[in-house]
Amino acid sequence: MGLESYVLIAGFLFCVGLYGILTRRNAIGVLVSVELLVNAANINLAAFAHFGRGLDGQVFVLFTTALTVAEVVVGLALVILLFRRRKDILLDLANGLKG
Amino acid sequence: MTLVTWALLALFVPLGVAAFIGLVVPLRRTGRPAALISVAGALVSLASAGMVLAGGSAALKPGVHATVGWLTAGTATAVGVHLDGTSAWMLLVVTLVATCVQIYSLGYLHDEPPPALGRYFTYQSLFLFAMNTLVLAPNLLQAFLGWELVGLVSYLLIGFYFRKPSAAKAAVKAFWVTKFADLGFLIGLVTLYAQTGGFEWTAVTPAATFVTLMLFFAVMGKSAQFPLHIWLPDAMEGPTPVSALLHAATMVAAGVFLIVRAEPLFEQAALTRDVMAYVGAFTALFAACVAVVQSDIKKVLAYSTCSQLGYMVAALGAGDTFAGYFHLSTHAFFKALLFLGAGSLIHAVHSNELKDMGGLFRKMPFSGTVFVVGALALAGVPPLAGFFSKDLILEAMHHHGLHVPLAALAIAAFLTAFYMTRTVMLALFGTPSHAAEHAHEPGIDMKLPLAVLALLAVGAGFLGGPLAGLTGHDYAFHFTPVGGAGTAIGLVGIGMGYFMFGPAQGGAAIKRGFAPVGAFIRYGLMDRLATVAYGIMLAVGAIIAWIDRYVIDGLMNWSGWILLVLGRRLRALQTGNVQDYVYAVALAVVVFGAWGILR
Amino acid sequence: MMERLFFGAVATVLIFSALMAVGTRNLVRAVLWLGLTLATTSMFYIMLHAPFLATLQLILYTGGVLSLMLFGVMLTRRSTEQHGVEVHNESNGQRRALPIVAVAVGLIVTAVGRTDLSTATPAAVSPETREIGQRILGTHLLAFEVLSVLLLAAMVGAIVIARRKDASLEGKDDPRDRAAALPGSRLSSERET
Amino acid sequence: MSEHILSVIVASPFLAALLIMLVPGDRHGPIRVLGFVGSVISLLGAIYVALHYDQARGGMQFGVVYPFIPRFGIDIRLAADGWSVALLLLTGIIMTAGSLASATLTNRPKEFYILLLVLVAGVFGVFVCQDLFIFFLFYEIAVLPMYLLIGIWGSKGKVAAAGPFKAVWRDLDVGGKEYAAMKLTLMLLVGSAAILVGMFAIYFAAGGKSFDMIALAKTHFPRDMQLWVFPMLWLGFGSLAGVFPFHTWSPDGHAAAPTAVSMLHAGVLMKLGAFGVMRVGMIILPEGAAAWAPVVGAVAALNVIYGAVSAMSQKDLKYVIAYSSVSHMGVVMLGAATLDTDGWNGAVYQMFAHGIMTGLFFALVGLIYERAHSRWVPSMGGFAKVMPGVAAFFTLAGLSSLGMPGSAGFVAEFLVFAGAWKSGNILWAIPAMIGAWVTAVYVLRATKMIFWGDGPSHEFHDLHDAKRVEWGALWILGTCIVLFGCAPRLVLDFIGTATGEYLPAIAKAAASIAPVALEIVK
Repeated sequence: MGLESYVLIAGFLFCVGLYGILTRRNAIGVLVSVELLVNAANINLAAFAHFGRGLDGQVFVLFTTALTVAEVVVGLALVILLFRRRKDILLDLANGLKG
Repeated sequence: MTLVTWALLALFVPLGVAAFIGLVVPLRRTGRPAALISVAGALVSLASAGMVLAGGSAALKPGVHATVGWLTAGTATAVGVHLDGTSAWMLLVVTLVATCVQIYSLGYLHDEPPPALGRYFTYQSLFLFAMNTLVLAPNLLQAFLGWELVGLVSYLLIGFYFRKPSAAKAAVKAFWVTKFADLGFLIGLVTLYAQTGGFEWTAVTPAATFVTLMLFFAVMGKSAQFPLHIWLPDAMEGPTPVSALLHAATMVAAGVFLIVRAEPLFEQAALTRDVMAYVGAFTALFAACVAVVQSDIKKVLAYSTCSQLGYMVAALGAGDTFAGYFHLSTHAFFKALLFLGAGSLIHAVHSNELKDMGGLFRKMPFSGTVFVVGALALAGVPPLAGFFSKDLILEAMHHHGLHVPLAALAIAAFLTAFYMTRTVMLALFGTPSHAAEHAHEPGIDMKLPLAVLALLAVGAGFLGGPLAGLTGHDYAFHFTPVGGAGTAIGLVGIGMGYFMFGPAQGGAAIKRGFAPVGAFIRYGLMDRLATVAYGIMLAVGAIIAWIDRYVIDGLMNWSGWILLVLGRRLRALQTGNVQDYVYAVALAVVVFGAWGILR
Repeated sequence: MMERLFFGAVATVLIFSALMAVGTRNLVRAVLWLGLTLATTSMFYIMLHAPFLATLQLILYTGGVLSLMLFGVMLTRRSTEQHGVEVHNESNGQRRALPIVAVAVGLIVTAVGRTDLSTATPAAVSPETREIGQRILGTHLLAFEVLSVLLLAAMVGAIVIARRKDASLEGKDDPRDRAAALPGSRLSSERET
Repeated sequence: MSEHILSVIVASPFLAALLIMLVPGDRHGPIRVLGFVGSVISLLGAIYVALHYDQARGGMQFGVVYPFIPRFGIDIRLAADGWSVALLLLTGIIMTAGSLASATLTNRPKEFYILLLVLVAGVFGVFVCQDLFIFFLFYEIAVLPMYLLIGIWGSKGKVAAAGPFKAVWRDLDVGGKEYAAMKLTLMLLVGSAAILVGMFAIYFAAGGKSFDMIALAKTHFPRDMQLWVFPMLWLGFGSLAGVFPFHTWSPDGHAAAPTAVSMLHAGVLMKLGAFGVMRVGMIILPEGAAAWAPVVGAVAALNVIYGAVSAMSQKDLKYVIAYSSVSHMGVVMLGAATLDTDGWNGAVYQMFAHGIMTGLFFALVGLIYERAHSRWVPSMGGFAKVMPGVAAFFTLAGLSSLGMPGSAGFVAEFLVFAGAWKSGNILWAIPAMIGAWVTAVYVLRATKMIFWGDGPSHEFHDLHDAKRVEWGALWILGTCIVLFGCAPRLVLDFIGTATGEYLPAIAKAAASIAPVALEIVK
């Protein structure tokens, strides 16, 4: 299988994630979509590492994984905070910064 | 001690006194002690003035000059003292009258609360300083300083009873009118400065006509020449001694003194002299007419002052400086006397109105006598002081061929005698009014100055010769037809006055005939015009302020407001919804990505 | 040929599960679909000769992140109980999202099509995991350390964020704190102004 | 000591502000004392400078250079010439009086004093700074705290919504303190933008090597460049000097500002504008100045009479004084536009005289407002009975503002008029003189309406005269008015020294250039 297949699949995965971010009302749903985005990127990194005969791509995947974990942790903390304050976690209702 | 030292003493002792009693508030609030200090200061000033005059008539001839750079180093903008016969004599006149008035005020203002009394004498001392500054001025610049300062003190003293709305009004009116006229002084000064680089009395410049016209405009304000005389009658709201000192004897005469001083300049300007002659003569006539119909004794005297100042200005316009200056001196004495005498009457009946007086001569023989002396001097009855100087003026007018002004002055002389007789008759003789029942003579502090001034009113005419010698003119009294005619006219006026307002109460037809004229004069056209002008000014101010507020500022606000509205619109973009922001990011990524890929 | 078939199957599962993860109305199911996506991704890693990554993906993502998210869903369950799961996991704004996503897909396809990637040939031997470790602690040591600091910060931050409201809810001594801690008080008041 | 005295003057308010930051906000006493001490040190420094400035030598003295950003030729160059001496004295006097006058402030004095002192440090900096960039920096430091000072400690005036932009009026809350603060800051910042453009134009036209103003003044700039840069500087700095039609921040701003801020703003800050026009605009760009002088003079004359006439029909006391400032700053600008020795001396002297006079005015207005709780002139009357001291000082300030001899105002106005006349600008001098007369009308009218007449109505029941430290402020300023009116050479000699050095170059430029309209036609 060529590099372009992986890149394409990763691209599709990314677009699905993008769609999710844009459309989900629930904050956890958005976090789920973010995971998809990160995964798409990871696939790309791994693919380029494989086809580019390097190891750095794999190392980056590790790093992004760690980053994602951090993101999920903080994100969930925020979601819980939001929930405590407002009793719901619908993003389109949490518009306190409306101008 | 040198002459300059004496002059400086005369100048700065009153200033020191004013500062001392003005700034040491507890002292000022005690009233009488402050007043006595002020009188002492005036006496020192008077003595110094006497020493200047006595000590050096020979030294005075060439003039003594002592200056110090004021705005810059050097003499161009210097201040100091300039002593010659003219200023030395004027210094004496001013300090003498001022001393008399201050002593008189001790009695006259006896009932004032102590703080007010302290304030009054602070102003009095300040006035003496200001007037001496003007008199001793070595150049026009210092003259202007003194000129403005006396205007200031005049404002403060007219507004002495500041709780009275009419006094407050009169004070600001006096200040505004004279200050407006002073624009002329200022313009004259800066023109002179631009032309000659200095402010010398003796400057020679091609712009002399313009400069002198401007100076004369200022004189019209300060010396109450038509049509800028309107402040003077109102200024009678001040205490009577103030009227005597400032608004009769000295301050209003400052204008005349200025012209005398600036004689070299005025000599270069024939046009200005003509204007002066006509304006002066007209004022003399006009004010005399108005004086005839006044019912307030101080107003009579105020218009009389206007009229007499007109005489002086006319004389100076004729080019006879000495005549004007002589009349200035004699007038200072007898008009101060008249005012102080009137003050004594007012003090007795607590009213300015002639109708509240009447028959006071019997109750107050001393005051009555001195008042009559003053009136006779003013009417030009020989050999009292007014006779000589007025005679000289009429003769000067005739000599210089100014026949129209001469005629006006002659009529004015008749009217002067007439209205003074009327005043004397109404106030001192005739049927006593209710208020006059309890009138009594004032104390010695008021009598003494009256006596001094009365003597001078009688005798000052004979000082003409020495005075001429002092100031470098020639003068000896000799009988002339014009002068004689003037005196005769005056006597007729007295007779007429006695006929109409004396025991006979004759001339009812004349009174009836002139009633409309009197009504018109009392209407006070110039005053009303000034009020209208003031109203117009306020209206213009309101319009401009409105434009500034709502149009000019409005444009600013409007442009700011447009941005505000724009901002309100743009604000809607910040929905506060996270996904909208993500959407914007995604959109940007797509757009830039498309641009990058499809390019 | 087998490889192609296998790849196709995995890719289909991957995309389908991802679509379900963003499409399903039930939040718990969405998270589980995400788990499938993540697991499928690890298949990709194996195909890309990255077995270490595949293992890590399974353990860390499918094990850790997934359970964390499920916890999140459970902790915020009350809202789903009150309003119903379906309603709350609804999507909105599809109409404006779809064009963007479509354009993005088109762009990616165009980009991949225009770029010549066929020359890249895969490496013959798969790298050893030891090399990865050496690389991390060698060339990328700084990034690694920074990352650990970041993780620490995230941990502390998460605790602080999640705990702060606890304290103010519990701290009933100060009435102002309680007022501030009341649901929506601050946000609603800000909205009014 | 001598070479660091200017640094001391500029730094002492800064340091005082820093020290105040360390004091707890509820301890008002130490805060006030620190604020006062900081100002007094500056004043003493200014007096030291005045005593030790060598007039015979003239020029820039007490010079000191601290490198700042050498790459762009930006150094902190402090040096004082004769103008600086006069204006340092002024700032020291006003600030000392201002800190006394705000002794009764109880609302957040800590922050108030910090901002005030920072502002004053900026003012001092502008007056002694000889580096264009730092000059601008200090200028901004002086201008910006005003926003907070007015917005927080200000008060509201009555402004009716009317006129063609009525709806706008209601929307903006015209007359409110936030509005005033915002308007002032925005207008001055627009001016600053113009200054910035002009500044960089000068910098790059001179080769982009140095911001040293003394060197820049010796550089000859192309005529075309001078012709467009000068108006930028004129209007930029002019917006702070209240040049028509950019004066409208001034009435609202001064009316809304608290006492000490009004004093400083009208007394010192507006001078920065005029000072900037002369120091940066005219001295560095002599040909531009000469070409634009007729326009500057005409607008200045308009300012004088327009401000005076507007002041005449104001009912709010602070607005009266604020418009009088607009009018008097017109005299400064007129003096500057004469390009004549007397005119320039008069302009700088007017900055000095007006600063003291208006400082006194605003101090008094603050006193009256605090006691009467009203600034509405028509409702007042007879106050002299209960507050004779205030009445006396108000009269004194009024006399100075209308140019009474014996007060500092006379010297300044007289010199400006003389200069204008001498330089042939008679057409501008006459409106300005009439404006001075109108000043007499409105000042005495206000005095009459407030202090004279029948005693205060029962609405004003707790009026009383100035107390304790307030007397300090009044006496300092009142004494200065009389002192510098009677002995003008105390300050005028310094000013003259500097003017004498700068003017020949300007005169040479003026001889070589026609008024701007003709130049553009060419």
